[in-house]
Amino acid sequence: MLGLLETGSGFWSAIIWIVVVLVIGSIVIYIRNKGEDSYKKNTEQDKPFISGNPEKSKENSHLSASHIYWGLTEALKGYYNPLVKMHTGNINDYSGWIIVITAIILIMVGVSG
Amino acid sequence: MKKIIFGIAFIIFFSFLIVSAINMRTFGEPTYSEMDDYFIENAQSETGANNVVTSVVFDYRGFDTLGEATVLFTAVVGVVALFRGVKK
Amino acid sequence: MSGFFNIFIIPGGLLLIFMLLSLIRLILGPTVPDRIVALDTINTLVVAGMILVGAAYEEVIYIDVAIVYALLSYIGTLYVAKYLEGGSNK
Amino acid sequence: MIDFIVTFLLSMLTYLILTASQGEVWGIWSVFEIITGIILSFIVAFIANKVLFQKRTYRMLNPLRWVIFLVYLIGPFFWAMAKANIDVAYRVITGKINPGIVKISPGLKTDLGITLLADSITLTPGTLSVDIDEKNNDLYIHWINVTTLKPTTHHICSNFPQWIRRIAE
Amino acid sequence: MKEMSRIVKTVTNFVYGFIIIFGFYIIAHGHLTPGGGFQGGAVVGSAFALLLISYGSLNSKKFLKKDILSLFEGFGLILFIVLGFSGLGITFFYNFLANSGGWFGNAAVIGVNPGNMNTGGVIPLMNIAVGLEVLSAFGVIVLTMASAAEFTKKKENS
Amino acid sequence: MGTLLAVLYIFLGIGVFFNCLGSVGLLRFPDVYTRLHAATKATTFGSIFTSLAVIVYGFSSWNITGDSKFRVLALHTIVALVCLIITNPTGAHAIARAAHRSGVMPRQAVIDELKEAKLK
Amino acid sequence: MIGNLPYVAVVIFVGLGIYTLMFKKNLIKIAIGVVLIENGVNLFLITLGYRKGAIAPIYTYAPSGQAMVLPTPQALTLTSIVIGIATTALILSVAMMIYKHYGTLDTDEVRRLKG
Amino acid sequence: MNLSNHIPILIIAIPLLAAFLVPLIGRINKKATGILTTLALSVSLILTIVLAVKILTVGPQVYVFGATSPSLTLPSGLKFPIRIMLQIDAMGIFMGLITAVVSFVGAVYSLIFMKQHSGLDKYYSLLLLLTVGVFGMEFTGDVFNFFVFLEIASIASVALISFRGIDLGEPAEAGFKYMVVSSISALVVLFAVGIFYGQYDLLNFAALASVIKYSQLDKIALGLLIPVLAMKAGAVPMHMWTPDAYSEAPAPITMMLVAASQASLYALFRVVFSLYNISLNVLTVGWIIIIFGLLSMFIGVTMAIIQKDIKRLMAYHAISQTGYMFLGVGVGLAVLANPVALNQYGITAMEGGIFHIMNHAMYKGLLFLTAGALFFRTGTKNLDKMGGLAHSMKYTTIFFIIGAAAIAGLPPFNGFASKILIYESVYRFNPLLSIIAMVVSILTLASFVKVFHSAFLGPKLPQFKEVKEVPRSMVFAMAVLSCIIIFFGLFPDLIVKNLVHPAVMSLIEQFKYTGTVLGGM
Amino acid sequence: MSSFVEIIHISTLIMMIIAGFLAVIFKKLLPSIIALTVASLLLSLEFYILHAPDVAIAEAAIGAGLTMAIFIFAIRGTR
Repeated sequence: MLGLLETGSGFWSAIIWIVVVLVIGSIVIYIRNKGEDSYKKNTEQDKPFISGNPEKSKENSHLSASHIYWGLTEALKGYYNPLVKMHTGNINDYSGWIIVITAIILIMVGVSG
Repeated sequence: MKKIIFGIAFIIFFSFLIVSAINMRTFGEPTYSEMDDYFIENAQSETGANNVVTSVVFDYRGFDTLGEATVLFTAVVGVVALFRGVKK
Repeated sequence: MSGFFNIFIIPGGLLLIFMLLSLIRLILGPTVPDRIVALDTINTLVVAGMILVGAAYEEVIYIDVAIVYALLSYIGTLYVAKYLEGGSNK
Repeated sequence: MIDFIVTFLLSMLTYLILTASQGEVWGIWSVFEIITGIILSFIVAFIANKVLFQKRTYRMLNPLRWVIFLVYLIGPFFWAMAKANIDVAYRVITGKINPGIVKISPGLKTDLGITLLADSITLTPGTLSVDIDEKNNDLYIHWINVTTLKPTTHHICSNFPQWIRRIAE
Repeated sequence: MKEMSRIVKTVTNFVYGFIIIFGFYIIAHGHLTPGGGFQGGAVVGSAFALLLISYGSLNSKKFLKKDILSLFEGFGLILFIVLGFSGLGITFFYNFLANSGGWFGNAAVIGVNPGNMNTGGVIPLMNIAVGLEVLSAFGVIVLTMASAAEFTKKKENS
Repeated sequence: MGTLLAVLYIFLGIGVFFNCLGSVGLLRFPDVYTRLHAATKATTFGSIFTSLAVIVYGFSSWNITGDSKFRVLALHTIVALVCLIITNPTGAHAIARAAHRSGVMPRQAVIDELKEAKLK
Repeated sequence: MIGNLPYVAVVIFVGLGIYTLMFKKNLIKIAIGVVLIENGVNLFLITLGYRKGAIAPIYTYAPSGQAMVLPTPQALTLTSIVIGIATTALILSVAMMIYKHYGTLDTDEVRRLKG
Repeated sequence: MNLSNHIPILIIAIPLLAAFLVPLIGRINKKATGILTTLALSVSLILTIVLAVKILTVGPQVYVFGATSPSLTLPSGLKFPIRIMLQIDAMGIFMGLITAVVSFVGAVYSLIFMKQHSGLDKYYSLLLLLTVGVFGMEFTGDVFNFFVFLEIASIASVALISFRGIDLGEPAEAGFKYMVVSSISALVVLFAVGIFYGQYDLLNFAALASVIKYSQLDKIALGLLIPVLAMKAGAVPMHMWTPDAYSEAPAPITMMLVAASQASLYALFRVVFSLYNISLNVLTVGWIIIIFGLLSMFIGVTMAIIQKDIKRLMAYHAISQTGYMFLGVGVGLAVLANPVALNQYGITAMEGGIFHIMNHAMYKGLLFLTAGALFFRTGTKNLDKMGGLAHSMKYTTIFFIIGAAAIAGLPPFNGFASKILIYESVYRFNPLLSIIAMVVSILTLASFVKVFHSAFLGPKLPQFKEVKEVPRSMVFAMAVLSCIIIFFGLFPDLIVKNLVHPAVMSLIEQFKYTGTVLGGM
Repeated sequence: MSSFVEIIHISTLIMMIIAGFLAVIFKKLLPSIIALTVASLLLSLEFYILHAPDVAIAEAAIGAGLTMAIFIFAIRGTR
């Protein structure tokens, strides 16, 4: 069948997936259209509720890239600090790492294997 | 710390190279030489050149030579491109 | 190898030992010009040695290498000398 | 034009010396070789004639000068060189030196002359040309055994300037 | 770059042409004696380097033109690859001139011999093509780096 | 044959001796200029003689055997020799000049007119 | 061991070059290291092609009746030498350009790109 | 003269001839250079497709240089080939297709993207030479010839990376670093070639494969070859050059660099599978490659999360995605000696890994091109300074979404298709590996959400008021890649069955490879 | 007497290694480059002794002339 990708323990077909997504999506849309009766457009219900404060202007609300995932990097500090330290940008280290890995592989391949 | 790791790795690498040098076949006595004997015997009759090295370079392995001339061309274009607009 | 092999190969070997002496000057040489002098000497000795070894091998065509060597070592010497002179102002 | 022809002939000569082996022409060169030589020398003449004849002086085209040059080379020059080496041997073995840099005015005008003189000086006893005054062709000589503080030309390079004047000027 | 002393320049005048003809000899006799396109090209390229060093980069402009050299470089390479293409009736890089009797087509004497210029098939032509490419490549590299050295170094007056 | 061998031995002996002298002088002398004396003169002279030996060998073998390869040997050696003679003193001059300009002054010098000329 | 001294020399050359690349702090020194490795590998190839008591694989004026050394490694080495000079020229040009912009050749300072 | 026999060399020789012609044409007419480049690369693309059809229907192709017939591999009376030959099997042409597509798209994209730079003739010449180098690495059947093309590719890459070095310092720095590491790798490869030559007096891959004994020296050669080729492919912890080089090169070149690094990956697989095959200790080497894959995946993606430079971020993702390929193929290698496991999941894992190579080249190329489009209009690569670009660059936004979804493995794009092959087969080998791969996929999605948010979403920023959509040829280049991605995503089975499976089989079956040259030994 | 060739060969190798070593350990660049040139020239002599005149010419031309030239240009441009 067209679009059937055998993976050894199952299969994947993009066509079937799309059909399923379309079906589920239409069901969802149908349910959504039923909707809440009391909702009306252009009333107070439209506005977002941010802990009761007025909404910020759009220019200030844009989150710049270095602040996204700040929490993640802060939490994984113990992992990130040595990792970033490893990337020194020093050309000696570049060649050094190559030699280190070559030495390890030479031991693995040359002695054991 | 890093220097020590690198130093140890360098020593290991170097010792493996030494091992390979000692394990290499004896200097001056090639074990197999079929390909080269073919070149030595047939180069004169096939290509008409007295210099076997040249006939290997330009006939039997001519494509290498093209690649090698290309490397030189690439380097020249690279150098000229790097210093383009340098007037003096 | 012909009978003349020994005659030419032994001076060749001796020249190599003199090269070693010049190499000592390259190691010691307190200033850069000393080292260039050592380089120049090694060049001359290598050319002489090449001619001798080529004659010893009875390979006529090897002398071409010595000619190239003699010509081009001069260029190398000139380059270092020029750098030392320091032609900075254009 | 003349410089082109001379360069061509010189390079042809060099090429012929280099390629001398067996062949039809006098048993030395083959015809194909000579044709190649002519073509290559033509190219070389095209490239190098401006370099060789920069000052447009054709003094050296006189064959007599070349004869004198050869005589000079084999005669006084070689003799001086032999003396020089014995001198060097003496100094190497004993270590007696008394060096200094002195100035001489040989009075040569052409580039070729001053070059010949400088090279001759370098290869002859106890002297080594260090620098040249570009304006009046004065040579600064490193003298390994300074005998007088105000040397004349004759002290340094016996009668070379006369020879060279005959060759190159 | 400043020029060197008058003695060096005068010697250069003589040696320059000699190196070039010697380089051409090495290129043209690549199939007979040691040498070939690369070696001869490198020798001629060194001659350009010699001219550059003894006359300085300003004065040597009279004799060496970077544009012409880079033109010849492309020309040499195209000649080389066209020689490769012209064997395409059989295979790429087929030595179609060897033993054919025409130019460079004589068969070589088998065994030790003094060498005949008129042998080798396309090998001498390829030598010439590669030599042309290599000599102009080295010329361009040396000329470019000489002007770049003036460009990149620190200004000493300021 | 006997004379040929004798000539070869003499030439080679002279050549090796002067080359040796050049190297020893390079080690023994105190400063650049004196070393240049040893290096240039002695090694050039020595190399001339070793090359002359090869040339003599080439021409005589050509006479004996008539094989053109010995003639080629001799001619090419002559060319190499000419190159050596032309380039060596010039190289020495360039080195000396560069050394003086880079500020290496002759040691134990009784007089240095070049330095005075520069100071003026 | 002594018979394989040329191979050991090759290894020493390669090792010296690698050492320079790993521990020397100057960009031009690094270029020198690369050249040293190249020299070592070229010597390796030529050494592989040597055959005792043989002559060069050129028939012009050769002493007759002898074995010849293997020609292929010489062809390979020719190629690798020219590749080597191309690499060296490019490395040095880039190093000069770095100096133009950074004003230094120290590898500890030439590292604006990191992290 | 039957031209169809000469297609393999024409694919290489036509761009090469064009590369030599471009500087000469550039003297006459600057504008013609780009068009000539595109023309040459399109011819090459067409020829590659023709050759692919031929190989997939007829079988592997051999092209011997200078022989009396293009397929005469053995001269009379000899058991081993003496001439250089191109040897293209299904795997080689699979890589060749990637290179052809990527280089063609890159050339089209460069037409406008590079317009403000000087020295364009050199740029195009170098682009063609890089293409030639990568093609040569993939097609050649000769060990030393491989080294020569490796050098062509790396020197051209260096020249292209430092192409903007006249104005900025960083490209020159990146170029220097890349040059040094690639010279190390090339020289080590040459050393290994010397070891092979010294032992067997052979230089042909297939002939070597038929005689290799796995002696101590062969082990050392393998131990030298694996790390340097993995380094050129960008495996952690030798990946440090990758972000530098990828972020400083112009965008089309970055795309080509991805293809070039994959050519090294291909060479690694070729060495391990075709040269040594089961004579080596497959478990050790397989696990070495798997560990490379794991490290690359995880460290690559975690380093990507904290990047601020958009191209640097994508470069770390490239490392991370290379890990998937290592993982898939490494699992295949680890079970190579075990036919049951190989049939159960080994081949599938390798299919996943190999298919991922092509997918990766496509979507990573698309992403780099969108990054280049952003740089073209805004003049910055810093994510902190961008924002709200979706308002003015609609096409770019759509293409970026497609690329990001594909790289994160969202169905129905092509990234998902190859990733699911890897997940499910690797799960049967070792569940932990599969779980790590999924986690990495999630982190990839997270970091692309970050890029999407900070570059495209948000209000229109005042400094980007003037920003317009990129010109049409650039949109065309991106559209081509997007179409390929969507097509691969929708019909992965077509590709896997017809292109990837033969490639995998040609890797696994060593006899097929050697038999092409040695005549069914 | 061909053992004399061996002696020449081995001593050339040793000198070459010394020169290479010097090229690494010299602090200043110019002496380092001179040592590198010496190593390269001796390498050429080594090729010559190993009967590879083609390679010897290439190495002499490139090692002595051009490598020196471009290294000198590089250190001129970076001082």
